[in-house]
Amino acid sequence: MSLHPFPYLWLIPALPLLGAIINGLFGSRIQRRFGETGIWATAVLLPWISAAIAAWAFVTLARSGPETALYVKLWGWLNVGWLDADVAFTLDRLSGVMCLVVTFVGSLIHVYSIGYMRGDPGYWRFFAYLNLFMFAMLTLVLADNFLLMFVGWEGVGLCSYLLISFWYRDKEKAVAGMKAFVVNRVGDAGFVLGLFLLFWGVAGTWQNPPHVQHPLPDIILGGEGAGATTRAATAGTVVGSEGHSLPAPQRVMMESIVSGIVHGEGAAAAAPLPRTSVKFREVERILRDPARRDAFVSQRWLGLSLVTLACLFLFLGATGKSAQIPLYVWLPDAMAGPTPVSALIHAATMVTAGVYLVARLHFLFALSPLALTVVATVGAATALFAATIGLFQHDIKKVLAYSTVSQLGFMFVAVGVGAFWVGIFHLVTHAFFKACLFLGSGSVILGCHHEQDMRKMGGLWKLMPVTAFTYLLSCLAIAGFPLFSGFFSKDEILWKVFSTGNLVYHSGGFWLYVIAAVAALCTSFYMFRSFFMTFTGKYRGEPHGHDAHASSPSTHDSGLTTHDSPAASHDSPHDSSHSQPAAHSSHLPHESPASMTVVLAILGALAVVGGFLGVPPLLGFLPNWFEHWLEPVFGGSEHFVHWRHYPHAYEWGLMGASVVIAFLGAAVAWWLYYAARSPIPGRLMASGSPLVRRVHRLIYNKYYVDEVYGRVFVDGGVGLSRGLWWIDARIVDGLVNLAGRIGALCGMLQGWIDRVFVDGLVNQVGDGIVAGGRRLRGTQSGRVQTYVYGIVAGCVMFALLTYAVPW
Amino acid sequence: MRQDLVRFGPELALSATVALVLFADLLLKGSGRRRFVLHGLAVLGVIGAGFALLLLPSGDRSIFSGMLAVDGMARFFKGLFLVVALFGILFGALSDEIPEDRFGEYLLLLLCLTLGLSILSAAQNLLLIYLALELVSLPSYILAGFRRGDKRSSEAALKYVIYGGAASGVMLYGFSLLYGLGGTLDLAGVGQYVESLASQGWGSQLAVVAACLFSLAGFAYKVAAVPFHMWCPDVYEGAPTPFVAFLSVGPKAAGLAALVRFFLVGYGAPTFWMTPGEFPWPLVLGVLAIATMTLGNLVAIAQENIKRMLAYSSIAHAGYMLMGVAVGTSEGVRAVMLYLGIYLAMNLGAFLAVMAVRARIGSESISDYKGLGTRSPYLAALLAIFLFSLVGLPPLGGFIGKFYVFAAVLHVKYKFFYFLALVGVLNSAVSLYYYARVIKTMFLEKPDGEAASFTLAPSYGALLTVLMIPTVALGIWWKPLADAVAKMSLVVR
Amino acid sequence: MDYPTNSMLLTWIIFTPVVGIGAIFAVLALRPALKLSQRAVDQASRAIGLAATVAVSLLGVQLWRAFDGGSTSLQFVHHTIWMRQWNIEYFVGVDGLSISMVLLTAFVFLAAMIASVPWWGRLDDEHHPHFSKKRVPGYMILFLLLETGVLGTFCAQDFFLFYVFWEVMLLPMYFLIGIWGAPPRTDPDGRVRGGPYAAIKFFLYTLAGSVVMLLALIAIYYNSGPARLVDGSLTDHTFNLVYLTEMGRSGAFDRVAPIFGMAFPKVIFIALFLGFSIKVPMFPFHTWLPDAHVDAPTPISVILAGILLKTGMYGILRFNLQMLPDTTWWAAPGIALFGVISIVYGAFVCLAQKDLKKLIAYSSVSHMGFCLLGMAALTPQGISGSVFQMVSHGVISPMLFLIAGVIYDRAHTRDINGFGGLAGKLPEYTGLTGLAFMASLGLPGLAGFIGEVLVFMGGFGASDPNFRWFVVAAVPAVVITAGYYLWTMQRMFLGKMNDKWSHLWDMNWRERLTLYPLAAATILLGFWPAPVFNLVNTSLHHLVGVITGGT
Amino acid sequence: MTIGVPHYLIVSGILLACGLFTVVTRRNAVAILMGIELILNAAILNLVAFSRLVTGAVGGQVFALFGIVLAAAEAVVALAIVLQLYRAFRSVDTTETTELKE
Repeated sequence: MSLHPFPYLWLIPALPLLGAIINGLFGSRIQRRFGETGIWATAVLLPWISAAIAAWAFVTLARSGPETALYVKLWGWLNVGWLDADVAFTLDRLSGVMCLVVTFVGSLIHVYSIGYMRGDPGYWRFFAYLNLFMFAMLTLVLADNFLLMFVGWEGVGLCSYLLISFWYRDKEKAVAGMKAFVVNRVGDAGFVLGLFLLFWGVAGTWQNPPHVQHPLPDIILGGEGAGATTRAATAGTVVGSEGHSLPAPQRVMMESIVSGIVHGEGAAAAAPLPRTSVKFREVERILRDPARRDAFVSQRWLGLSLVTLACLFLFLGATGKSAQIPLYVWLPDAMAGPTPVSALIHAATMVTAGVYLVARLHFLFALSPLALTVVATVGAATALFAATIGLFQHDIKKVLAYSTVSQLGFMFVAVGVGAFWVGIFHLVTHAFFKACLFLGSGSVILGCHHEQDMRKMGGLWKLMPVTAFTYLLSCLAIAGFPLFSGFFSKDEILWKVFSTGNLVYHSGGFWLYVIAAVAALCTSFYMFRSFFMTFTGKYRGEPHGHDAHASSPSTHDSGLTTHDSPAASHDSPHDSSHSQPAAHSSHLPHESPASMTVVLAILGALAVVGGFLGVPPLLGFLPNWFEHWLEPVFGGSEHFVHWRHYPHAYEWGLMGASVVIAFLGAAVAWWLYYAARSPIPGRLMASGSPLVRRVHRLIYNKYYVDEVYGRVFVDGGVGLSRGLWWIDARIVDGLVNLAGRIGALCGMLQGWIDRVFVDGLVNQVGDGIVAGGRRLRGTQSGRVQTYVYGIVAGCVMFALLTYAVPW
Repeated sequence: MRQDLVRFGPELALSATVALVLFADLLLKGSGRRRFVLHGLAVLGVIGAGFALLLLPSGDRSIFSGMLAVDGMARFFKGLFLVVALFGILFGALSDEIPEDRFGEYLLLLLCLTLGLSILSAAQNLLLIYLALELVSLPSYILAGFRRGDKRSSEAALKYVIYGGAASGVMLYGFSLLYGLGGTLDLAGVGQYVESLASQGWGSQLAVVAACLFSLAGFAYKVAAVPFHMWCPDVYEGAPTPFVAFLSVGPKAAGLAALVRFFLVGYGAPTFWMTPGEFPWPLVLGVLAIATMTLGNLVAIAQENIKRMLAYSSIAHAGYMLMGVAVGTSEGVRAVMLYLGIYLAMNLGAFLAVMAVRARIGSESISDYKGLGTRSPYLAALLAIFLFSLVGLPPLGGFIGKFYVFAAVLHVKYKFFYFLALVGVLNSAVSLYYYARVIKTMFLEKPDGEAASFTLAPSYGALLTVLMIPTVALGIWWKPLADAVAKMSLVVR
Repeated sequence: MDYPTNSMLLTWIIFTPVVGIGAIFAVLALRPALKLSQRAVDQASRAIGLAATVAVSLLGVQLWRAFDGGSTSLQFVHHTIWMRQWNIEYFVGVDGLSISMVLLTAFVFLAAMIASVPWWGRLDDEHHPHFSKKRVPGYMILFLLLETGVLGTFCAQDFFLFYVFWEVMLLPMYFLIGIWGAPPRTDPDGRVRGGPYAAIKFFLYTLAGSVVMLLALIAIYYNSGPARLVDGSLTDHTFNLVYLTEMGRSGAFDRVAPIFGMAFPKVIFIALFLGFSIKVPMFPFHTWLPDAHVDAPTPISVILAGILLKTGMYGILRFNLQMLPDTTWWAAPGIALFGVISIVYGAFVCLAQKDLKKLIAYSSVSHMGFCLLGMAALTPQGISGSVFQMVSHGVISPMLFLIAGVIYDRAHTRDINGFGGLAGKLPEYTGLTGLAFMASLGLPGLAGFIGEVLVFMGGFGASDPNFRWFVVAAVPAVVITAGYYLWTMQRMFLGKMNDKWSHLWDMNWRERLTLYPLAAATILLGFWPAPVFNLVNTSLHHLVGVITGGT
Repeated sequence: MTIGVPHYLIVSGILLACGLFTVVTRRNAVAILMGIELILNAAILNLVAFSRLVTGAVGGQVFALFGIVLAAAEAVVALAIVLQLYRAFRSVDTTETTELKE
């Protein structure tokens, strides 16, 4: 892997950041001055520019040979001891793909938002957040080391928090955002732990850690970590975080790297291995070296191989970000955010970060079959689990949310069995059709005056044709109808699962395949269910009018100064009773503005053709560009993952099976929900059969997982905190005060004794003279001393008599 | 003999002053200039004594056939007493607790007291020690009960005289035994006798030990150490403040000086160690110190009357200083002397501030100090400085004193002394609590009812400032005092 | 000892506030003569205070510019004899560790000073007079005295001098909390709390620690070997930290007879650590902190959290680590354990708080725990993380307390549950609060993150495998931290607007002046920590070398 | 038998004990003063006895004389104070004195 300097790389994340800063600091003023145009002019333009730069970089990368990566280092960040994190970006073939998807889909959704958010007083805020998200996501993708990736990793979490609780006036939405962030934080904790394990594990010092961070004696060190390490060798050290503050050896090393960069291949490849690193490519290089790899793998902690542990912790991070079991709970709630957000963050880009992470670390996961098995299993389980929940949801966005969780599960299955490129492939296609679906739903919701319940929709086919058509295309794609993008990716996943030889348990591939297939069936069913319920039959929603808004509490104090949605109680911006009177003239749903439909069209088209990037060789009417493109990236891990080899018949058979699955699901949905003609669903609901009801309630309530989590973790944590607080206030602090009080008490006691004894004496004197007689008054307290003194005197006298007899 | 008289100069000067004041008091009865003249005479007398002290021929020697020592330590303490006496006179002049017509009487007693102190600090002979002690005690009794008709004052005096009498009686008994055992009244002689016993294990010394314990009573009483402290709070509360201020420094210092001479010179320093066969005097004195400072600090917390509080605080400080004696090294003695030098400034300052407050708001209960910080910022600030210095916070003088004492204690690298030092520092931390209580009342609490702000009388202001300067300055630049102490301290054998 | 001696710069920095004090006294003295009105005197002393603080900052900038981050030796040394009898010297100088703290001090004190003048913006109503309008001259005098104490503590290279400055910090703090803090109040459970209580608690607690330190100081002195005063004269004992460090490292104290059966270095280590860890504050000794923070006026909380806690950590690094490396290895696991307890315990207790300031106070306990953990790890990452955490916490916690002050000045309450929906009314304030919270919960890209991740990483790599467990135990606290900050955010700013607060107004310039610089520093250090590392690295490198070389 | 030091010591010891006991037990000031006198006398007895039988020098006897004088002086002062206190107390009614007792 040779580094190719590309000085403009940093602009890709930087431009959206610029937009975020502009709108974040001056947005409210701009909006007051120039209106919404002033906002989106910058906010939409900048992502497009970075998309363009991304394309340019992509082309450059494609030109410069398979084994290269574009690289730019901005400045040293954390170079301490062996730690060598810079603010530097790398664009290799994998991150190139991600980068394109993110910038392109992201920019499209920006465009979509122009129309969608119209009339919202928080317009500037929305776009500022959106741009900030772009920045974070691109940092995540382009980062050349773990720590910088972590910046993006938590950055996207922050943005999703900000955007989910965008209409903060509504407590539910605020809480949903909080939930998303905290659950993500759990994953992030896993991420950092995994990172530490990896870092020190790679260093090979796990079993007997060093006092001083010596370099390995037998390895000549190199890379930027090396300067650190050579200095560490001198005195175990903290190394400057900036080029010019670094000592000579390190500077030399940097120059060598630079030269390596400049004349490509040779020099850099010759660069000796660092002791350890947080740079992806450095770690990969180290693990390519057999000796170092064995040194790493042979280390164990808690009875597990270190590599497995590291993978599992990192995967925990991935589950948090990508909403897998056990940390998926935040994603459905995240639908509280505006629909473009759901499309961009919670469907297309952010939630795929976990998949990207696993793919990015293929060289690591490939070393641990156990970890891979866990990934695949969790993925499959999630896929089925979420799909079943999706079956009975009535909220159109909830359906899409669970379908997203399920699809992410598919991706994890793919990377879990070692078919990394397939996972990424599905990631890409999914980005297209799921974004399209979400945006379509958003268009529907906007059309139906913030109605999300599919039972109150229907018959929108005629009213909003573009939306309906693109939605249909995407449904076909996600259901995996032949020649639609989803078909290629999902079918490839199923085939890879079936033929994997990589799982630790016997014939696991088959069972995972079954699970995945069932999940696919469910997918096809509920997607078409949602389509039929929404677009076929006749419109079931009651006419909407101002009453709907009069009922919304926050419309009362919606001056432009208060930066929240006038219609906060609905998931949608105020449907612009100010800006679009047309919307209210007719109470029937209406097609959305062009800025939205165009985007829908584009994404719909991509959802159709996207699959041709990766046509399986079996069909072979097109070369499998996608696999070839990523081959250089994942090639390194090829010989760690094993495949069972089956004759083509199997592959044909499976392909046929998945086609059947797709049609079957769609057919059942058609039968049950087309135009709401069939009475069966209603009857089923009505049927008193306890089994049906119980199952339905269980699934409809998402298996009560939220409730359980709430009880165990939230209530548990709060309870614990209360207990500790009590201890702190009463015991820890109490002891301090107690000590003080005891001291004061002793003082008082002593003073009292003094006074009573002394005053007793004088009072008695007074008595003795004035009112003679009453002798014994108040002498009790005196008695004690009396005896003491008497005893002392006696002892002394006795001693005297005994010893003083030398005469 | 002439030489001896020359070296007895300061005392002679004081005696002369006493006589002059007595006569002047009688002659000028009814005259308007009486107060002024007496005042002048007394001040001049003390200053004269000071000059006599400075003019003493250098070199240590003992006079009157070895009865009185004229060594560095004696010089230092005499100087100390003269300063205290000077302030005592000035305080008396300021205070309204000393009636106009009895001012002479006050001066007379004060000067006698000073004379006694200076002899006590130099006496090397049991008889002389006893005489000096009584010469200190008798005027003290009278001064304690100086305010006729005032019940508290009379009570105080009675307690004082009773405890004093008992204590000095017991001490006399101890002396008599020492005399019998050693066959001489000379401290050095006694010391030699004890050393001669040293070889035979301390069982054989028990008589001596008992005798010394008896004698200790007298000194402990003067120092106001536990268990002979009980007179202290009542006397401080009852007696007129100027005298109390004097009492809180002078007799304490003299008592310590006598103690040092008695044990370190008389009893004999080399035999002072806790080697087997020796009686553990450091332990005894150390325990005495611990008990004294702990009791003083703890009880002070509970006090409502500021003079009573200062009384217990002075007990606690006696405890700190006793630590210095307990280690029984010349370093310890130096530490005690330096401590006394600083203690003089800060303690007198505190009492003067109390007087000033009393003069204005006519109360000595801490609760009446509320809002003093706003009513008279300067006075409150000065009092705060004195109190913080008593706590021992740098950069104030008190810290240096404590530092020297603890340093002396720790320098003797012995287990018990580590413990002693620990108790000492913890005590000084505790002491913060009650000193800070006064400060809190002054600054942090609103005066209840109307609280007119008042201006400090210039005389008070000036005198307070005079005392504040060394309190602060010695914390930052204590070299002069340290050098003086180093030069004058006696070298423990 | 090789360093260019006798530069007056540090002396100027340390004593410039004292000059200010003199000026204020002069104003007070001249007041009757010039017939100055109370208001004139107040304004004058405010101006003087501000001028002095600004002057210190400017000198600090000069110091920064002239400082050579590449050398391990002391710089800007001013070195003369103070008390020959005790070999006490006036010896000030800075290495990387000191200078980072000195600059932080100058910065934070400037912010605090701005926050304590009632200029540039409305800050109260007639019913609730602002503390900054009360006894102004006294406030300014004590404030400046405090600054001198802190700066001296960070610069002193003579143990005795250090101790004096260390104690000088206490006294003004007592009054600043007691007089200008919250008035006494009685809690529901009948306990009397408030400024005076908090002040004396702080005072006693810290003094109890530092008197034990005094004993250690004396003991160290008497067991120190021969050394030279600055004039070259030979002495048998010394307070000079440079010598003492060398002696400690060369094991000179190991030869001393044990005390109470415990090796001498361990005894003094514990004694010193006790004094410092109370200031940090470490878990069992932290209870003075919430009271002091809650009842102190805003700027004093700022200083308390931003600077005074750092003096404790500074002491531990400067004395325990630097002077007694071997003993540090012995004590490290214990320290780390207490650090972890502080982290987790503090975080959990935060979750239960209803008072904004108390929450922030406990979060300080939690975050200073990171410093202890990282320091105890004794790895390059750990120690530089610990120091960076000091700096970042020194920037973030002042922000938090200023934020608490902003809302308190307006609403006169800090009850988190009492607010709600403020975001609509105070957008700018909300944004800054969000930033501060995010920084404090260690969001990557902000200052708080770097310290934490370095500490964790260092802890994981520590030579003692138990540290892994410490880290594993501490990491979940990160989640809790996110939990309580976001929950607070939601309770105060999100949700329905509470009409009770419709009269509130957004930030004024005075608050902007204090908050924006801190915010900028937070972001800058998050992405570009180089400035700090360039200062501290070389000397920390030296320190780590000593420690790791120590065994 | 000849009267030796031990006998004197025993007598003086007894005197001392009686004196101490009186001082701490008796509540009447005058009685206490008597106790003090007993203590002093014990000491004086010792001094005389020792100077006669042990040292043979006059120092002890001189001391004794001084002791006697000072004892007298002390008694005078003490009694004066008692009288003063008496006045002070007589000027107040008994209820107040009873209050003082708690």
